[in-house]
Amino acid sequence: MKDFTILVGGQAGQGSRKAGLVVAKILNNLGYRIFIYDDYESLIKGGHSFSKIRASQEKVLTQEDKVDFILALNEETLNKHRSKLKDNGIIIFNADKIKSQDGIGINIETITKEEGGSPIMANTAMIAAFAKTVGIEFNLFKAILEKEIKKYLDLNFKIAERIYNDVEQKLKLEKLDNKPLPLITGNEALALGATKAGLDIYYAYPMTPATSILHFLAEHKLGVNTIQLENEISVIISALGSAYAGKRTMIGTSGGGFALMTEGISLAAIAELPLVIVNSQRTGPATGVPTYTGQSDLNFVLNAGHGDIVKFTVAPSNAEECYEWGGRLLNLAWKYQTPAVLLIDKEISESTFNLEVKKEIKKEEAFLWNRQGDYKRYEITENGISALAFPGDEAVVKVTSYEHDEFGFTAEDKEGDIVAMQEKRLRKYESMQEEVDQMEDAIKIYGKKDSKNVLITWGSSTAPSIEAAMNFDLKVIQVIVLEPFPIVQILKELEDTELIICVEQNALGQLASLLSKNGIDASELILKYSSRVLQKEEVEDLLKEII
Amino acid sequence: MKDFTILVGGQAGQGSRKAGLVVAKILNNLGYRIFIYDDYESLIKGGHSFSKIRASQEKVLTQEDKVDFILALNEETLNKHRSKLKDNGIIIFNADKIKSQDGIGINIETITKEEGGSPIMANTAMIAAFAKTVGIEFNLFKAILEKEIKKYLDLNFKIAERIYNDVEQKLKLEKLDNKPLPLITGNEALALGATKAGLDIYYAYPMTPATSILHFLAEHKLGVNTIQLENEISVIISALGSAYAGKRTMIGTSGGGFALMTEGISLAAIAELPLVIVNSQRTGPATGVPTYTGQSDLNFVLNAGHGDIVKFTVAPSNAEECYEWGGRLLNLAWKYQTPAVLLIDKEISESTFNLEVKKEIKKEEAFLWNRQGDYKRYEITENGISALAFPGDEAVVKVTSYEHDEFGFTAEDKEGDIVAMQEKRLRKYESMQEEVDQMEDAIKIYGKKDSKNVLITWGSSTAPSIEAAMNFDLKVIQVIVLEPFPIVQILKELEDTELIICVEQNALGQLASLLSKNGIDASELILKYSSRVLQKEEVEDLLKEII
Amino acid sequence: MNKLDTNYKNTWCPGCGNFGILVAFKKAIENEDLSKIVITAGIGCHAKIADYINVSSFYSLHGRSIPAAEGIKLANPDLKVIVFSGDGDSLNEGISHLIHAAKRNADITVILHNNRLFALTTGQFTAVSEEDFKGKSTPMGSPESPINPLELLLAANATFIARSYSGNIKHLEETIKKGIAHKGFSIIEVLETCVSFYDMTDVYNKNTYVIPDSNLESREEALKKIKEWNYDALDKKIPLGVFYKVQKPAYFERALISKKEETVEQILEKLI
Amino acid sequence: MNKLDTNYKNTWCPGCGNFGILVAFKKAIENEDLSKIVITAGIGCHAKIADYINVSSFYSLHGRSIPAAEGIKLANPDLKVIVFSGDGDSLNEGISHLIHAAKRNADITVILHNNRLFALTTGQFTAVSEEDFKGKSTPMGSPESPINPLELLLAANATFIARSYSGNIKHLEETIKKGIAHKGFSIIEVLETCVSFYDMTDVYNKNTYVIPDSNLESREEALKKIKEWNYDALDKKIPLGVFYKVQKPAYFERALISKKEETVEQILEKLI
Ligand SMILES: Cc1ncc(C[n+]2csc(CCOP(=O)(O)OP(=O)(O)O)c2C)c(N)n1
Ligand SMILES: Cc1ncc(C[n+]2csc(CCOP(=O)(O)OP(=O)(O)O)c2C)c(N)n1
Ligand code: SF4
Ligand code: SF4
Ligand SMILES: [Mg+2]
Ligand SMILES: [Mg+2]
Repeated sequence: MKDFTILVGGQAGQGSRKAGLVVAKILNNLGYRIFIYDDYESLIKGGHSFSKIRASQEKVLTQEDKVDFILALNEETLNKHRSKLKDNGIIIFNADKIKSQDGIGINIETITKEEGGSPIMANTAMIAAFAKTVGIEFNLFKAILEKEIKKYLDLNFKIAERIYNDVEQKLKLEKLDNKPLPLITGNEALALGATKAGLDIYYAYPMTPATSILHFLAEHKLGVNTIQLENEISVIISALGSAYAGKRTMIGTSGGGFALMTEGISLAAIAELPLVIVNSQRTGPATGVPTYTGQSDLNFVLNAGHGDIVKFTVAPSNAEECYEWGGRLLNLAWKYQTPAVLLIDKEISESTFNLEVKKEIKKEEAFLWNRQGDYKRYEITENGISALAFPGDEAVVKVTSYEHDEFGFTAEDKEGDIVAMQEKRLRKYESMQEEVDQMEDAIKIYGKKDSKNVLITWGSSTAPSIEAAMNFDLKVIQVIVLEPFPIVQILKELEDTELIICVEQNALGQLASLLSKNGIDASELILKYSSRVLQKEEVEDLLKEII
Repeated sequence: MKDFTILVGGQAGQGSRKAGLVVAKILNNLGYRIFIYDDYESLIKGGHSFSKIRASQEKVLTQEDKVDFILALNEETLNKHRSKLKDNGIIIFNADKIKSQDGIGINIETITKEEGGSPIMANTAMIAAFAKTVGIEFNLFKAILEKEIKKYLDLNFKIAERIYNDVEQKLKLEKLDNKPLPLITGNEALALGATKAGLDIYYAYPMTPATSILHFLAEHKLGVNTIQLENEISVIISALGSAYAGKRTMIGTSGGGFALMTEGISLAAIAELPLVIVNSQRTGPATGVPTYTGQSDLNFVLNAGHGDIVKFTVAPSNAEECYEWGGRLLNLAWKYQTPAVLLIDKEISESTFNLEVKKEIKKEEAFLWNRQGDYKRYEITENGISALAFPGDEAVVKVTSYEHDEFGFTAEDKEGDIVAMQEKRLRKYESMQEEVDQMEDAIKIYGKKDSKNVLITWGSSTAPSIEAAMNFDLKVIQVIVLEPFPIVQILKELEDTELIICVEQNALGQLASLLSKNGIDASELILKYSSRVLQKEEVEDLLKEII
Repeated sequence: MNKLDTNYKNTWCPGCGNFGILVAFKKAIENEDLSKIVITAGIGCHAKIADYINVSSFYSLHGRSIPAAEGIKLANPDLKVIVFSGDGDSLNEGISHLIHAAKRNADITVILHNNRLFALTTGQFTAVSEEDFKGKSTPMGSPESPINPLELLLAANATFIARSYSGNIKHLEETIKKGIAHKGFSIIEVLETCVSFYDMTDVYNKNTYVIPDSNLESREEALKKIKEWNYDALDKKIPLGVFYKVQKPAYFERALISKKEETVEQILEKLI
Repeated sequence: MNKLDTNYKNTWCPGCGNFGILVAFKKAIENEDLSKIVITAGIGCHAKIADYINVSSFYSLHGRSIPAAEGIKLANPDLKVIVFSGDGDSLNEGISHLIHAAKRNADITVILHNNRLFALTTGQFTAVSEEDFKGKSTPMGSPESPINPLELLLAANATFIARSYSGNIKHLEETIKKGIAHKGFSIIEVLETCVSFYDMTDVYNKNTYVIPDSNLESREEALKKIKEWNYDALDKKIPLGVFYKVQKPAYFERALISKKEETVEQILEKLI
């Protein structure tokens, strides 16, 4: 099998996510490339959760609508997803909970109980049944279990072994030559990327789907301190306090928390304090559909904060890009002493991808004071960047939310100082624009590169767009850096274009409006705003109508 | 004299603002049209404050750079403003504090003291000196004093009379036929307009330059309750609570407070709760230059709140428009059950204008439930508007920050409900766009209406632009409604245009970027961002370079 | 189906303490004029209650259950406004509103579902989590010690302070009735068991005991009752009951004072 | 010019209590290693002090003086971080931060300029304005009664609580020194006279008196001292002094625990 999908489903609390991850790891170790989509509701137990593990001989970055295997821990899984099973698909189901005519029924709960296991170990039984069915060697399976299961390993082995003996092998998944790669979510990847770029402190107030950044960094001993505070306002202001004192900080939230941080963004802009803010979008407005996805914060993020502000906004679309940009953005924030937003969404934050580190990320030093003469925090310079010094050292370092003179004193009755400082920042914004103009990878191109029909997209709409575009000979432009806008690169790519189609997951066409602001008119919009992530099949269907 | 300006200046706390207002009232009662600009720093006593009273035979809405009279309560006033005096200008100064070769020196403090008055009454002496100099009848002067001064009236008269006898008359201001009109600030005017449209409660947390809305409504007995709360977040959420319970609410703040309200705006959008939010801009970002002006919150306001949101944003430019739109916007917010922003700035909020009520404002009833059947708060309708009912009456009324079904229950696992509700709101946004498309006065046209050269502007940049445009035979388009964008009206006005110049008071050209988003490219930008308000002379100078 | 029930599917974990609160509340208001009852809720497991009760409701943002309620009360003082809030909701995100609502004696009843963590976001510490709590954001133990929210509210001049327990439905029902009957700000802290992340069922069952209403106007007495258990030891007795109750003018009475004695036209006339 | 002075023009009203605070603070830190002193400020008249002292400073947003200080301390625990805040700043807009900073025993010193109103916005009531205060937003008298901020902070587990007065510079200087010396969260409420909007000079001169440090670890004693004057009557004695002081681990010691024992590469390896 070249490219297939396994759906594992159960009630929240039954552990279907973990089961899916183990299945994925097995396939990963066989050399398949993996993408896992996790679906859950805003509740802790009950409800319906499922994971879709896509395994392919080639790199995959999005899910497929149809599935090849269904592993059903409960009845709802079968009811909800049976229609998505391909013709030759295989169902393995929990025969203790489900009656079904077709498929392989296994009394995973009874067996687990008989072997003396706890209810959660029924998942081991289910995975074992799948592994045997597709012809995975027991030793490989055991090795993975050993890595993934912390408690009662022997008992788990016993259950697995019994299933291996009971269940019939139906096919044999071949082992591929690919080197297995780490399996990681977007949130985890960006945390690691930022760590490579010197992250010192991560501040947060929990908010889905950003919360797992906090959990992940707290759980590991990377030398990054994690601080949970009373609300999002203290999160951003404390992070700015730390940045002022010389420590690299990052914060993470979703739309509602981001809204509470906007005054702080304005502060960061005028005080010229570096900070990376992760906004992982979910379906809005307001609380919206909190465990599902969307890309409807774009306009808000691009225009966040009162006053004339330009910052960086970057939208990676998968774990690899998250890793890379988690690091690069932290370096950029410090280079330009500016707030910088990493704009992702639930689909990227919580889906699991293979990560191949392609760009070495390392901490790049900011422009530091040379210790000569009186220190001017906001020295007027040509490129708008003033040297950094930190309190605790020699210099008196004054930062402020007021408009100020070069030393950081309030400028109020001196119109000249006010204009000079505004213009210093304007020059910095120009320097930032130049930085983006030089970035070849501020956008990425896929598909048929000389096609006159172009699909422009971003973030989690990228992978389904690319896969869909293949059948239509389209060129795809993924905009990664959204602010400052990489207008040079995009215009170059659009030179001979006849048709521009914009694909994104919001109701108002927010990327399209960013494009128009920059003089580029998308003639067609493919928008999805149902809270469920865009599928390549949906893009395909709509493309058929357009082209 | 057709059009002249008096500058009154002193230390903060010396009462120059009040003195200016009395001067203005005198001239107002002579039939002159008035505009007063008040300048003060972010401090309570000391520093330098001044008012510029412009009086003209025709309506005036902005200040003039040069002045005809300087009334100097302290030395700094002379030092700072003498260079602005016209060739035949007259200085009257406080001879107790100032030594000056030219001008009329009067020992206003000594005289006041001799007559037994308190220091603040020196202002009466100063005004009397001015009144006599320009030939105002004593009786008119007395009548105004009687209205404006609450305490020790006789003593004030005594001081005034002595000055009248001492000072020499230099000219004779003629009385005009114009009917005197109320003198009112933008903040006061919008408060009154909203009151006419049924405002029930005004919530606020003090913030310059919006604070005087709160003060004004608290001081008067209009039946509008004023509530000051612990912070801006409770302000917006409580206001939404009241709106939910059927009361018309308005809130007011400046950029930083507005930032804190953005999560609430998102709530208002999804819960479909009506609310008028006044954002009176000052120089940003962050605390910026808090008692001076700017128009740099435009992008932020237009894109405020996470999720797909369309609201109303309206930018009046003077007291008349504030009065009108304070009322109209409250009615619109209730008609469409939406948040609506009245976007002004310090210059409009705190300057004093003549107000002639041209449009009768009255409360327009919202679309109310007909009491038939089960009440559905979010009934799916064609125009996207669902009938309102309020708690306390018959219906069970459920509003929510979650995406929801028609009854207001959380929609999470029903993708269909989610899409249906998003689309209901999209239809409402279309209805709002149609409403704006129908509004002839969403934009206003001035100047040479058939000119091919067009100046596009908004808010407090409007009046200086109009005056400047006259000398260049330009057409001026003032955009009043900014969201939904009045694209129909503007395109019509631009049909034969060759040159578009955008005039605004921010550093990034934010209206210009709104125009480009709508396919309109301004070829030239006139931007001011020094915190001090744009002067028509500055526009003129820049126009000279362009045209 | 009870007139107070809705068709909405309940998604709390089986055994969750929120069920007790739901039952007790429905009992407590059963004989009220339901058209005059309005509830608000923040965001969290606790807040889902808004979907489960068939009365008018304002399901607000996280941390903003209280200001919504205050606005409702000011708009229509005839309504009885009850807030369902969580410890994360009103002791972390929204603590400013809790304290100021108490301070101004807003006439609302706050039912604080205190499960001592953020549950809906899968278990992180809040202002009342126990010493060294090991949640997902603090696997090595929380670096903060809990505060006593009732002590804080006493200091904030709350006029009615009570504690109950989700496992003692009868007591909870009675306490809610008293809270609603109180004119002014009432806080009812409900110790709530979270079976998924912090299951204190046994501890609370064992340690809680009901104290009779007595000497309710004494701040000193109240403080003693409040401090008897300080969110600390697992073997200390935990008193339930009304701890404090005094009568003061409600905020709406003091704040809604604008009379209509002037018209816009009159004001304009004066400004000439 | 004193090494602590700046060239910046002072714009406080002549006679303002802030001058006393400025003088006392400069005296208090005179012998400290000034390179290790960092101050933060909110927005208000009080906050202008940031421009008047020649040490490193973070002039924050209104209400956000405290979280800025907390972040600075976490970044560099060697620094002594002093917060200048106002009653509007930290009892209205930023009260959540004040309470949580106290709760977690953040090692910062908060000097609360308590002039009992929003001064810079020309005089509106705050959480500590006197009963019936007639400010510009409440010409008929404020509809709220004041809270006692020190009582609140005691309930929030502050480990050092003191009050001083801008008119008693010597006492203020000593108290600031003690506050800075305290490891953990210290709050020094400074009764500050606002000559323009709420001039209590005579009242405070007459009523304040200094109490000696005694029994500082007793919560009960502290509460008594704190409640002796309750922001009410104009003829009651107002104690100044340190009211409470206990030693507990500072937040930075508990929170900064991440050791570098893993590399990114090792983690990635494990994720295969
Ligand atoms: C502004 C904002 N920040 C964070 C969140 C994420 N969030 C949702 S529920 C919750 C915690 C709720 O805790 P609590 O109020 O104690 O309720 P519980 O789930 O424990 O009942 C958080 C942090 C949010 N919805 N909005
Ligand atoms: C978010 C925000 N809201 C409101 C304001 C307006 N504001 C500036 S100073 C101030 C009051 C300050 O009061 P306080 O902290 O007591 O300081 P004081 O002036 O009395 O020293 C307010 C409300 C602001 N700057 N930012
Ligand atoms: S997680 Fe805890 S609070 Fe939430 S529903 Fe489950 S048991 Fe109840
Ligand atoms: S207004 Fe009050 S606090 Fe502000 S400077 Fe003047 S006296 Fe001081
Ligand atoms: Mg909780
Ligand atoms: Mg104050």
